[in-house]
Amino acid sequence: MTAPQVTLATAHEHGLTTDEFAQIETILGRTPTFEELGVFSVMWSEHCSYKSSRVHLKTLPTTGPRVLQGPGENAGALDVGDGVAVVFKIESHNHPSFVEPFQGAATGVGGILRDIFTMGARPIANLNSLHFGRPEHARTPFLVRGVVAGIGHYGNCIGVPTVGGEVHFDPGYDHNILVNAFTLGVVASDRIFRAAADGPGNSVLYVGSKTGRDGIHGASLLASAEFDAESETKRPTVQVGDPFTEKLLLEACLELMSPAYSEHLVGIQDMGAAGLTSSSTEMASRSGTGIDLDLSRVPLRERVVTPYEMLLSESQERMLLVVHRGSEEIVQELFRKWDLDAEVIGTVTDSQRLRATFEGRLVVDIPIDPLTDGAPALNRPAAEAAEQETPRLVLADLPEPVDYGEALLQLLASPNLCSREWVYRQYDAYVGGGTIVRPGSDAAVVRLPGTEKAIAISVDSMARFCAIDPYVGMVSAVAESARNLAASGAEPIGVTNCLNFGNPEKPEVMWQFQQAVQGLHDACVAFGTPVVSGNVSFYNETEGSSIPPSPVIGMVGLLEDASQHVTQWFKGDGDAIVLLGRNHEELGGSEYVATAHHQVRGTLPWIDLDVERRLIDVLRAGAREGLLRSAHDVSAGGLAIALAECCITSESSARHGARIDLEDGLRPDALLFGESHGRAVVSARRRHLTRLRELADRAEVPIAVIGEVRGQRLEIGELVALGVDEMHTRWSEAFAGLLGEE
Amino acid sequence: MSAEGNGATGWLARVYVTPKQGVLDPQGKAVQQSLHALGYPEVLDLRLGKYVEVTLAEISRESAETRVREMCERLLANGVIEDFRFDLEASR
Amino acid sequence: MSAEGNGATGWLARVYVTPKQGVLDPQGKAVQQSLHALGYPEVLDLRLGKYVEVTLAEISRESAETRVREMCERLLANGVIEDFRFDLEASR
Amino acid sequence: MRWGVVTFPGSNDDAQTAFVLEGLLGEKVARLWHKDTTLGALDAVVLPGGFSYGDYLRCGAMARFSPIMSAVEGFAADGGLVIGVCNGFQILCEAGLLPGALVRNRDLRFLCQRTHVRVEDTDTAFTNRCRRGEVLDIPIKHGEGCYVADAATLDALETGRQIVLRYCDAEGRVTAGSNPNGSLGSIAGVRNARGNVFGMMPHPEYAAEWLVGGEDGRKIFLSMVASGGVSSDAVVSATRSKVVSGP
Ligand SMILES: Nc1ncnc2c1ncn2[C@@H]1O[C@H](COP(=O)(O)OP(=O)(O)O)[C@@H](O)[C@H]1O
Ligand SMILES: [Mg+2]
Repeated sequence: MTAPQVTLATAHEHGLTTDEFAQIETILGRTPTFEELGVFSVMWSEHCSYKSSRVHLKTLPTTGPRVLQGPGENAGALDVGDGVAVVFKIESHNHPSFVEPFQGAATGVGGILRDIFTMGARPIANLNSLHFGRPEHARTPFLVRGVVAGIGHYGNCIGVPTVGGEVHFDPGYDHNILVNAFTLGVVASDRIFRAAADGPGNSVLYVGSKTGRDGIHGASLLASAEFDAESETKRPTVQVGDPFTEKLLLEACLELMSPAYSEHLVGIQDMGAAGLTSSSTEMASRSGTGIDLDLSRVPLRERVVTPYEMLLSESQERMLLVVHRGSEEIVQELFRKWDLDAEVIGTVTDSQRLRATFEGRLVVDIPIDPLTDGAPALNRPAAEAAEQETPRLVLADLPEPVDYGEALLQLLASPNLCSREWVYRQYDAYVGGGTIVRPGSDAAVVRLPGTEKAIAISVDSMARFCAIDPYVGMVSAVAESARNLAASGAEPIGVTNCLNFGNPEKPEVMWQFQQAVQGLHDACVAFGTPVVSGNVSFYNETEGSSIPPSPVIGMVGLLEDASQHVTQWFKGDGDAIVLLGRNHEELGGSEYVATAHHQVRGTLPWIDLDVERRLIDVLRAGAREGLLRSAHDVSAGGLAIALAECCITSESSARHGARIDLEDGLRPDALLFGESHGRAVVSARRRHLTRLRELADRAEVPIAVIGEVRGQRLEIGELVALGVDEMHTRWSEAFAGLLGEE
Repeated sequence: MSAEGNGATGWLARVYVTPKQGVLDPQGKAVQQSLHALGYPEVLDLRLGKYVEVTLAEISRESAETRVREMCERLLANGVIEDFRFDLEASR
Repeated sequence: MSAEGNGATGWLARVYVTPKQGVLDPQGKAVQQSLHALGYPEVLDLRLGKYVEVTLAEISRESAETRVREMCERLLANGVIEDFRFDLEASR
Repeated sequence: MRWGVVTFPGSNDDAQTAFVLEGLLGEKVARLWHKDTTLGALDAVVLPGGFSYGDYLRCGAMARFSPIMSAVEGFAADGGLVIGVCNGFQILCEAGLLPGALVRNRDLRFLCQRTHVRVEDTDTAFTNRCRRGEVLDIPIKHGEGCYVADAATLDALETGRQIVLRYCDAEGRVTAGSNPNGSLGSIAGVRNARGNVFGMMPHPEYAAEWLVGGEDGRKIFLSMVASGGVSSDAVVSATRSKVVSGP
């Protein structure tokens, strides 16, 4: 079994350019072996090297008093006081989920979970952001069912609650769906583990599942190449997730990192994309050391796995550990307790090289630096596409709806606004016992074990806005997340992000990317929320057509007192309904224009980050002082949808109606359905109105009592009068209808 | 088993769905380990699949073949990670 | 397939586990409904079970029979809701 | 009372169960590992929810062979109180400690939601702190919670008053619409004939605190405490007044 001869053609097949191949020959001073070529190709892939994005990501704000770990590790970490830190990250699994939705999504969840517990943190919350094609597209229902079931399967089985997320439908994802998974974990702030391979002479341990041939050139190459009919045939063996094994791995690793065992552990890293290769290289790189691997000792699932395959396999549920010399037995014993393989497969060296032998033969001998920090970094050309100029939306040309009640019902039942309960009912939101606010409100709220505090989390994207203007869209998404957190009573403290874009070799895609990064930068600076982790997914493109720019952000907020959390639905008759913020005549890019008039265009609503900041301050102060019976930000679908949601989203059957009177002299459809920023609907007891007004006045946030919680109907002036039950039925049954279920 | 003739007859299709070679079969692996623990070391390998019995109305054998194959491809098996085979038995 | 003889040989046991007649089989029913919805009205009945392929080390046929039956009774099938049957094929 | 909470590989609700018993109700809890072969001196054992052995093959099928299960079976045979929740219920059925079996939900999907269950009988060691007909608000989260048994078994369960909890609506009506998973007879919880082994699909441990999920689930554990670890009715009423206090 000899490995193939390496030529320039082989390099091309590996996705390396002629230039890159020449560089490799220079670095090595010889032609690479087949195994070495494999190592270079994955380490220099877009997925591992971030070659197109690195220069841009460097500009993001990543520091702050709470930051314990910024980008660069498996996940970011923020100090939340009381000796506790939260560790979180979001990651894409787009291509694998399109090929095999159930397993693709499941292994996506498995991967992000490993990123979190690798750092010593126990995962306590999963969220996800999903973008599918049109519901009418033949493949969409299949993809939705598979992805949702896969996410549920993995999270439920491993015992981490899935507490929130978002689902979007748009024709732009017909051939390239987006599946982004977010996990947050908790850890004592002085016990965060890092992926280091310190101390030459220490042992390298392989733990977890055995290695098979799955996913070779999977995540790394798939995520770095456009998707076309041909890749169907080149399709790598699909990875099957085994959440049961990962549960054992999770418990075993956390036990190893507990005070009883942690003295034995030097560093730990999960084997994700490019498996053994990237984990060993990255660990050595961080410590300025080298690693010698004996591939003959890698636990195998199949009889014939070549050294090349061992290096590149993306078999799931595996971790690489570095333990002190002499500790091997103790650590192996611990993993045996959990019925897991644990093999010593190498040693840390001071060579600053990655060396791998197989059956006594040296198959890889590469200096570490060119594989990691020294990997190619590109500043790709960027240019706005000519057709980016969207035609103006002339309000006067849009006919007003004949029946506003019917228009509201239609919006409530539209794909992007209807209830997501069909989705989240398949997710265990309770497991672990910490979920205070389950899916269905603006943000999920989970308590921080051992403290009075809670964490609020929201993941958001504004793909419709980003398609019109990626900068404004990104800023809007960050603002939406921040509002969601504040409406739940939390102070936004940090951000993770997943930047889903098309082919970066196209200047217009690079332009979108730059715009979004700039937007992320500006918004995070304004909110004082550092970016501590993230992920870039390029090449979301099928047969030359690219997805709309789709940056997704995950924002984390802190509640000092968990009992001060707020939910979005009305609580009781007689409460006053208050609008914070100002209505504008802005219909551009709205869900209403898209649904009722089938157009994605117009000038996007103006966004002023200072206004947003002040709104957030009022919401938080109101929550802290216990003034808010409910709070809901105004976003997709506008004010009328926000009000309807306040009436119908309660999990219990105790729902409430409202009587609303709006005095603004705006065109009614703009007033009801426009998506102007900087607004929230709150309800409060009458006796608290004066105090609420003081808070708003002090922050210079417009405040108006617009109605009262009352009865079982939503009445908005003379425009709308709908039964709460009717709205609830239309809204809650629509999702199954989209999938062709009754 | 029964006389089939050429005319239409009812059918019992037996469909066997198995994980594709090389694809991880976590279920099979776990069951195998369990059997070892229960004292069956002679189990060298175990793969867990699905078995579906489909009773079909009276149609021709040809049509039954095509239809069942289609059902497997569309619903009963997941072509990306599973293989299937089936046999047909005339009934009544 | 291969000549078995009387001596010890490896075995492939194929185990079929099916829902007991008269016990609710929601899964089978749901799959049948899906097939109807997909345009296969000819499906009159559908029962969803499990198919297990067990590779056994070299033992006598008798012993293989007893052992596999035992595995089924103890683990592979749940007698409250499931029936099983199996066949053995000599391997190698 | 001294409780044992078992951890199987893949158990997910063990820690939460222990937290409720110890942290909220002030009970003594011993954490048991599935490879343990003895229980020690206990008054009650909990088999918690989760996905033991990944729920591969059948839920609970492999866990029932864990070494600790022989000890649990012995404990039950001696009259000890055993409660299985969700996966624990499935394990008890697989082990033959409870009749019937739990199969895939009617619509084949995992279901996580608040549910209502009606207390059918209060003369049990598990519901003596409830009112007859009382509606409890306790969440379910399972993919395989559809209770099935053959007709004879179901008859025996009815006549033996072994059906302890049924799914119902908020007003206590048992209807087709209030049955989330297709369980026969809307059965959400059953006990054995002797009355010392009980299984339920809803999770009382996730309805034990106002902040997360309400408090209705406490009544199940408090009933067991009130029974003093004994299943006989006489003892139940004698200890009913016992109030639980924290450490
Ligand atoms: N994929 C999903 N997984 C879990 N929960 C979801 C998912 N999609 C939406 N949700 C939940 O449904 C609710 C409504 O979602 P969304 O309309 O996106 O909220 P918002 O507009 O306030 O960000 C939220 O509580 C959200 O967490
Ligand atoms: Mg919101």
